[in-house]
Amino acid sequence: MTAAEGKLGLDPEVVRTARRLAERAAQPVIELARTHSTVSVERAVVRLAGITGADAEGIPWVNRLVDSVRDQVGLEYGVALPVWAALATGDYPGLTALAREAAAGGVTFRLPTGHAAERARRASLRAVAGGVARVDANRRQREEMIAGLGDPPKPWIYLIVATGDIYEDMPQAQAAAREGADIVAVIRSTGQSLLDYVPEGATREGYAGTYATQENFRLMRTALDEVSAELGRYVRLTNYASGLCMPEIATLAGMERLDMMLNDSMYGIIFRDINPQRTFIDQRFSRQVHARAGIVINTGEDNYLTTADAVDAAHTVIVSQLLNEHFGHEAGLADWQLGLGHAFEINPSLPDQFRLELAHAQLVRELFPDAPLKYMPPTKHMDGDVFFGYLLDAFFNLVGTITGQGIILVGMMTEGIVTPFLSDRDLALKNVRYVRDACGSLAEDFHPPRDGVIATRARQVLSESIDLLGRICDDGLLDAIAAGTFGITKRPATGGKGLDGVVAQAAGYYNPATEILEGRAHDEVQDELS
Amino acid sequence: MTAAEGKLGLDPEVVRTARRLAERAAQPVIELARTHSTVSVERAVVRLAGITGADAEGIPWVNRLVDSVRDQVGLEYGVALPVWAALATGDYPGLTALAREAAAGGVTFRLPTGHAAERARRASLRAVAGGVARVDANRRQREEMIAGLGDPPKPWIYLIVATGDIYEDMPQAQAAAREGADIVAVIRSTGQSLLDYVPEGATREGYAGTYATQENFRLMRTALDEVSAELGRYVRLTNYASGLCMPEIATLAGMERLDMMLNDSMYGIIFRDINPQRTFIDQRFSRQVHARAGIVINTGEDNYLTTADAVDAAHTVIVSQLLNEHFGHEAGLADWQLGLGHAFEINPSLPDQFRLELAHAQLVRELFPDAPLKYMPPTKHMDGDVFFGYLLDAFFNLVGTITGQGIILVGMMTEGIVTPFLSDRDLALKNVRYVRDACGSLAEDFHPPRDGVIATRARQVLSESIDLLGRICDDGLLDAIAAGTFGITKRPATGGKGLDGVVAQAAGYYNPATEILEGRAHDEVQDELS
Amino acid sequence: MTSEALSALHPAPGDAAAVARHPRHVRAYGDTTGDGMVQLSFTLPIPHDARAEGAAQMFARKMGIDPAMVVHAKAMGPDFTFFVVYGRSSVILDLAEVPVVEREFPILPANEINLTIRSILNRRLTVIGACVGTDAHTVGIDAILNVKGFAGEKGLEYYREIKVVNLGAQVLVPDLVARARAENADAVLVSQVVTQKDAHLTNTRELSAALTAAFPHGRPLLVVGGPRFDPAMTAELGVDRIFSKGTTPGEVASYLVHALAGGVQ
Amino acid sequence: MTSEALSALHPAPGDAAAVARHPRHVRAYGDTTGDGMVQLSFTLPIPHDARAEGAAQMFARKMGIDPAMVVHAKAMGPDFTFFVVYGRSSVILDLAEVPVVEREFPILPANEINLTIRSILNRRLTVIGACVGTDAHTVGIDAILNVKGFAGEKGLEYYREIKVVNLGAQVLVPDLVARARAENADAVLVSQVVTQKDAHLTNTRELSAALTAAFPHGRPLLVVGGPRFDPAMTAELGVDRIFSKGTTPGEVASYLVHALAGGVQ
Ligand code: B12
Ligand code: B12
Ligand SMILES: Cc1ncc(COP(=O)(O)O)c(C=O)c1O
Ligand SMILES: Cc1ncc(COP(=O)(O)O)c(C=O)c1O
Repeated sequence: MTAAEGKLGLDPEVVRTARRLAERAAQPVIELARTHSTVSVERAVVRLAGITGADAEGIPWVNRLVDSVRDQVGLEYGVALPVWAALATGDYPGLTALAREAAAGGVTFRLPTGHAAERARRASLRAVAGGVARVDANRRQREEMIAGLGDPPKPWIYLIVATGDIYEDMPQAQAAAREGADIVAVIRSTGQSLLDYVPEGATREGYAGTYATQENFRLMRTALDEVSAELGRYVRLTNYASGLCMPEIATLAGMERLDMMLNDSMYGIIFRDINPQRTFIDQRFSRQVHARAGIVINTGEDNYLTTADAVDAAHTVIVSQLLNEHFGHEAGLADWQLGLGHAFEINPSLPDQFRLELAHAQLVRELFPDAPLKYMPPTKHMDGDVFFGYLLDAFFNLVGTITGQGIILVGMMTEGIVTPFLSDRDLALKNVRYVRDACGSLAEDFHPPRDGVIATRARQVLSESIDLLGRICDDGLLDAIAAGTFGITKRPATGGKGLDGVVAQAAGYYNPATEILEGRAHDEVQDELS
Repeated sequence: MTAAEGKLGLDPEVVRTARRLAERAAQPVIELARTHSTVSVERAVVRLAGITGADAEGIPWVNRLVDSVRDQVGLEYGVALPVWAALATGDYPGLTALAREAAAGGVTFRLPTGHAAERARRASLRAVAGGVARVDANRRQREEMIAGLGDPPKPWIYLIVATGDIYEDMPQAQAAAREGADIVAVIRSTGQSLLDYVPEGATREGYAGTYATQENFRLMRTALDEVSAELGRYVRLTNYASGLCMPEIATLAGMERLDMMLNDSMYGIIFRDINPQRTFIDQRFSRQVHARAGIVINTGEDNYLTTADAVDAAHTVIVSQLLNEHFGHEAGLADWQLGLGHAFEINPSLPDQFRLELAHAQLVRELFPDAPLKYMPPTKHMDGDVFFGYLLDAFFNLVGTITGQGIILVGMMTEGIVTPFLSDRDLALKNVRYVRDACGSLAEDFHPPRDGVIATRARQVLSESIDLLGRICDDGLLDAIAAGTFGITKRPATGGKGLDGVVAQAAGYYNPATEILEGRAHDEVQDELS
Repeated sequence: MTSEALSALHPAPGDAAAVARHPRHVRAYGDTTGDGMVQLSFTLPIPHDARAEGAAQMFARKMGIDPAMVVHAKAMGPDFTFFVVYGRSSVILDLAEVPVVEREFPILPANEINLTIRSILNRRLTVIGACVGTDAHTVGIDAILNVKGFAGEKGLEYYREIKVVNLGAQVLVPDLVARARAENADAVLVSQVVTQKDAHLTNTRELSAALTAAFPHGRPLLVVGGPRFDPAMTAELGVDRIFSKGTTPGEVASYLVHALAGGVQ
Repeated sequence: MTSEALSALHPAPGDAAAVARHPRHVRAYGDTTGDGMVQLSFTLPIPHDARAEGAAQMFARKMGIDPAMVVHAKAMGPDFTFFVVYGRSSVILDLAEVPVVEREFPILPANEINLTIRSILNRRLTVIGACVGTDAHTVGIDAILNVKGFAGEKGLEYYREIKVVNLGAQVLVPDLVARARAENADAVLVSQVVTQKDAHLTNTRELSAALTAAFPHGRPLLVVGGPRFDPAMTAELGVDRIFSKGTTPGEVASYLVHALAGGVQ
């Protein structure tokens, strides 16, 4: 137990009950994810095998290829067998060539059987192992760089860049790092998460964010490596996995050495109206890739408090974190990879607002002692008074410091007005630094009495969480989501975008990536992986 | 003991030692004040007897009168006997007429003896009792208004207006009250404290402040009475006694129902280069008047930290507070009238700055549990970054809240730039309100461990204070001041302005005001006072 | 400027308060009538060197601030400097020139709104709501449409005589137009919160054009809203009404019946 | 504006970083080169009603901010409203036009300063310091004069060859001039911190006139300092040198020997 813990007097038995209920509630959804695939999962497989590029319209070859397979033989058996069977004909020099030809209508895909199937299986496994090896190499490189350059102490300072233009983003990211950012996140353009493909190349136009593309990932990671060397401290890079292409973006992140990814089991459902089944399936695969890549995920519970009230809905944050934790563990993520999200969103005009925030933040801290919690600043009540906004961000920073949060997303005074200016970031970092240095170990002096406002509130939220988890176990998670449990937004299980990209696995479904990620193919691909 | 106390584990014996030493250090200076008078003390006596007005050059008649007496008979016996002896001739309809004539050179003053002296003594006593009765009536009226309108809860919010123009000040003061100020202070024009007279009438020009005049006092108190009625809460008015005219301004404050006055035993010496002896004598009389008027004084220890370093000199603040406390008690002030000053002036870039501030503020709180401490915001490190300044003010407010300070002088983000704008005050009050409401009883959760940074620092400052008091007892307070002990500013006992206005009392010195204020004339003036 | 206006800025002593209370010409106010004081902050893409503060001062002066005090200058890396400036702005505002978007309709209670709709249309009023483009901020439009409402007022769904079709977020313009035709909508209500690169203006213009084209015999009312819209821009954007920050559902409902009753051509 | 300048504001994709690094013409920078974004806050002496936000927008536009977003408006009592505005400033700054007060003298070490004084004057240099008028802020002038100094540099008293007479605060101009004559001062150093109603400018002008009158055959060097002085105003104020925020004693000492050696006529 760390120093931040044990101040609330939580009953360990109650905490165990909460975890047990979360596991039960998650179980049916995990079963669904295990037995289904999606177009994006299949595309991720082919991406691991090395496909790149896009056609003249900007649609990636991998989409063309998977769509062809799907049109001709369906995806019930996975894309690997038909694709590597086609490659085995020797008619195509590689995946990209195959895709190009397929798009032109010149390839006939078949589900191979017998010996051909076995060959396709092996070939696909080896090809995908190449991608996994690249992911592994990146993980090792990160570890080495951190060992060499040094890792900043917690809490890590998390800053966003969002110009829409990767070439403006790069110097801004470097400037942010020089000013003290430990983590730089590149926000995506508003429309991207509903695209059922990942754009290609370096991009210079995006609304309120920059497209997530493999090339943009590479450019930004290079820029940050440069500044990491300059600063003598490894600066982490974050992007967003959530959306219709979660598995693929997770894969590209692993291949380009991103360090953290926004990856929530329910964000796409609730805030992007993506189909729940699609999301849960994609989420599981993407997390398996993150687990392998040593990437820390960030979950999105903070968002609930922008649509729901932060006091009324405090327990929905806890419930969601327990679910995200279980989904994460099941996908192979370790505790240190679980950047569970929460936020400082209580209305500042509420009496005792600050102490209620302390109660919530400390509760999360004590429930997940080994997770690098990601704490989000006020957004909803940032109303254009930039002076007051700057102050509110300081009190957010203070809660973060007192309760020992792991990752502090730096609040911007222009929240509510514009995407951040260069100067907003600079001022925001000065804010963070003051609070961190001046109030350093204020936790030492923070001892909420057992029957005081803070401890009482924390216990109340935990008990409301247990009640809600109980109801979810009874009704099923999909029904709970349909009923508007999270973010007071109703999302029926068969609604939303992307359900047509979901497919039930047939007996004989084969996915070389899953084989490797779930540890079933280790012997076979030892050579490729070492 | 209040809830705010007893968190530092101070040893009561050590605290008693500190008080004993302060008493010993103050004793010789009190003796000096008892046995001397000044031109301003004498003028205050005549003001209590009702003199008003000024000549064409703006020099008050009271100055003309006291100067004449001094020129002709000296002030060793006080001004009362010669003046009322002159009045007893029946040649002058009143004090103002006498002064006018005296200024024109037409009055010959004599020190009366025998029966004439006794008549002059009685007449002066009755005349002065009229002024004291007005002070008493004001005190009763204040108490009634507070009982009727209601008194705001502590901490009281203290705001400054400083336009230089009383007619701009009035609406600004009302606006400040409407926004939440419990106390409004009108800052004086930069030059006033070195004037050896109190200007007359309503004034509209002043640099960085408005002249303290009886008429300005009246106008502002009327404006605040108006807004108090509107708001249903008694809004207090503050001005500044310190300076060459401390006794007179204190008197005018009592006569115009001011509620608080800046009145420090050493501020004039250190920050205005006023002669130390002059200051200590004036200070004692002025405080006797404040005691009678039910006025709360504010001392000026905060200023030391603008010229000296707030960490290095923390103990000088404590020493000065203990001295101010003893001087105050000796002059008749009750604990509730001792608004001892201190300030949040530690360099914000110092590690643990906030916790050191907490240590200092909590120490002062525990040393003076019944005094309505006046806590001053950061000024020295307000460097033009108004955003950061606004934040720093919030942390000042937070220390004030956690440590239970009684009077919070509201910090302005434009400190270091301009005298406050209307909007600065509005924003500053929003800042205060947030901290007060959101962090309300955070003190409940604040428990610095005995061996932690905060309690250790507090004990260290207290022990440095005791060492310094010991040295002052050995060397004498006047020598300590000459050596630059306070505010690292050296002020020799015979230097500075106004020493020529000091006079040693001769045997037979008579001061009707002191007689009443020290309770020796009660029987004689019962009629006038009731 | 008239001499009357000038004297308002420099009131004679004594009657300052009276004259200053409602003058037609005003300056910014720091702590004294007429002082013109403002606060400005900005970044210049130049290093923080000897020239920087001079550059900031000149920048402020070009904005009409004189004297300008550069009270804070901070290097942000080698290529940028942030400045805070205080000073006197030369701007004198003629309040008579300020365009005021006064509410052109009365606020009605719910029952009256229902009655009016019934008496004019003899059927329910159909309203279609959406966030168009890639904007996914639905809280604002939901505040107007959902029963739950905003600031203590119930949303349009609560009105018996209003039929609400809320399409949610990230709706493509063609889809919205098609649905408006299918439902025979009386009004289309669109929210736009993201303003980066003027996305809200671009999207609104696109929608207006598409809607007009799709309804050659007169399109439904087109109402847009969002926190950063300027209500005075209706003509420029080709919409009937713009609602900004803090709008309540009652205002929108009242506007709709007003427009229905002929308030809008 | 030259077309070269224009192209610097709109760099071609690809070489943007290179071109943008040192352009001659710059705009304010929010988050993109050329966006011109600034933040402004001010109070207008008008009530917070329907007209207020329009007035604020017009005010900002008159300062060259267009588009202007009034992002915050807050009533302060019945007669005043506070505004925060963000928007694009039209100002394009030609950096070549910015007057730079470059240090016109080299910074010398203490021993060299002492040597130079000795060799030129063959006696100690006498410096008189004070805060004149009603200003009582001595921390700044003390930082320059006292041994203790400022920012790690010792003050002028520390220099063997400089005689410092520090008169302290609230010194009347005639007293200061008389003392300068009595001491046969080489330089008069005056601090002015209070700037309300331009007190610092008024006092400086008064001092300059009095000093010039009192020394018909050439007055001592007159140096003023304080955080809100504009170093470019020497001629306007009739002084030889102005020092502002952050001055160190070494700079002042170096300036004095430079001026002594003929750097100032
Ligand atoms: C909540 C929120 C979110 C939620 C949205 C959830 C949801 N279901 O709506 C989540 C977390 C999902 C989100 C995501 C993003 N957000 Co967001 N978000 C906000 C936030 C905090 C509050 C907005 C809000 O709900 N306001 C409350 C409502 C009630 O107010 P309102 O929208 O102004 O509506 C009122 C009026 O304007 C009017 N009104 C509005 N619409 C309409 C329509 C009609 C017809 C009428 C009559 C009236 C009307 O009536 C309403 C009631 O008075 C703001 C910051 C802020 N404090 O404002 C940022 C903000 C809007 N978001 C922003 C951004 C950039 C994003 C992202 C793009 C960031 C990213 N790349 O990840 C994403 C993607 C969203 C997308 N694709 O559009 C920016 C927009 C910047 C800009 N000006 O362009 C803001 C300003 C934050 C910032 N400074 O960066 N966001
Ligand atoms: C300390 C202080 C005081 C102390 C002064 C103690 C003392 N012995 O000096 C006390 C508490 C007494 C005080 C009182 C008042 N103060 Co005061 N005070 C300050 C404060 C907090 C810091 C000033 C300071 O010491 N700065 C540190 C020094 C080292 O910096 P500096 O002065 O800029 O000096 C540097 C350079 O400018 C330069 N320099 C300066 N002078 C010279 C001269 C020469 C020849 C050279 C070469 C260089 C040079 O070199 C120095 C080193 O780099 C400021 C706010 C702030 N944060 O700035 C307000 C401030 C200066 N005070 C202010 C006011 C109004 C007052 C009062 C009038 C308020 C009142 N009515 O009660 C009083 C009265 C003072 C008077 N009669 O003048 C205002 C002035 C507003 C304005 N611009 O007009 C300020 C800005 C606060 C505010 N926003 O209201 N104050
Ligand atoms: C978990 C999660 N995923 C993704 C996003 C951003 O998604 P999009 O790019 O769809 O706006 C967020 C933003 O808050 C998030 O919290
Ligand atoms: C105790 C005390 N007296 C007086 C003053 C103001 O004095 P003056 O009017 O001389 O500037 C202050 C200002 O801080 C003070 O603290």
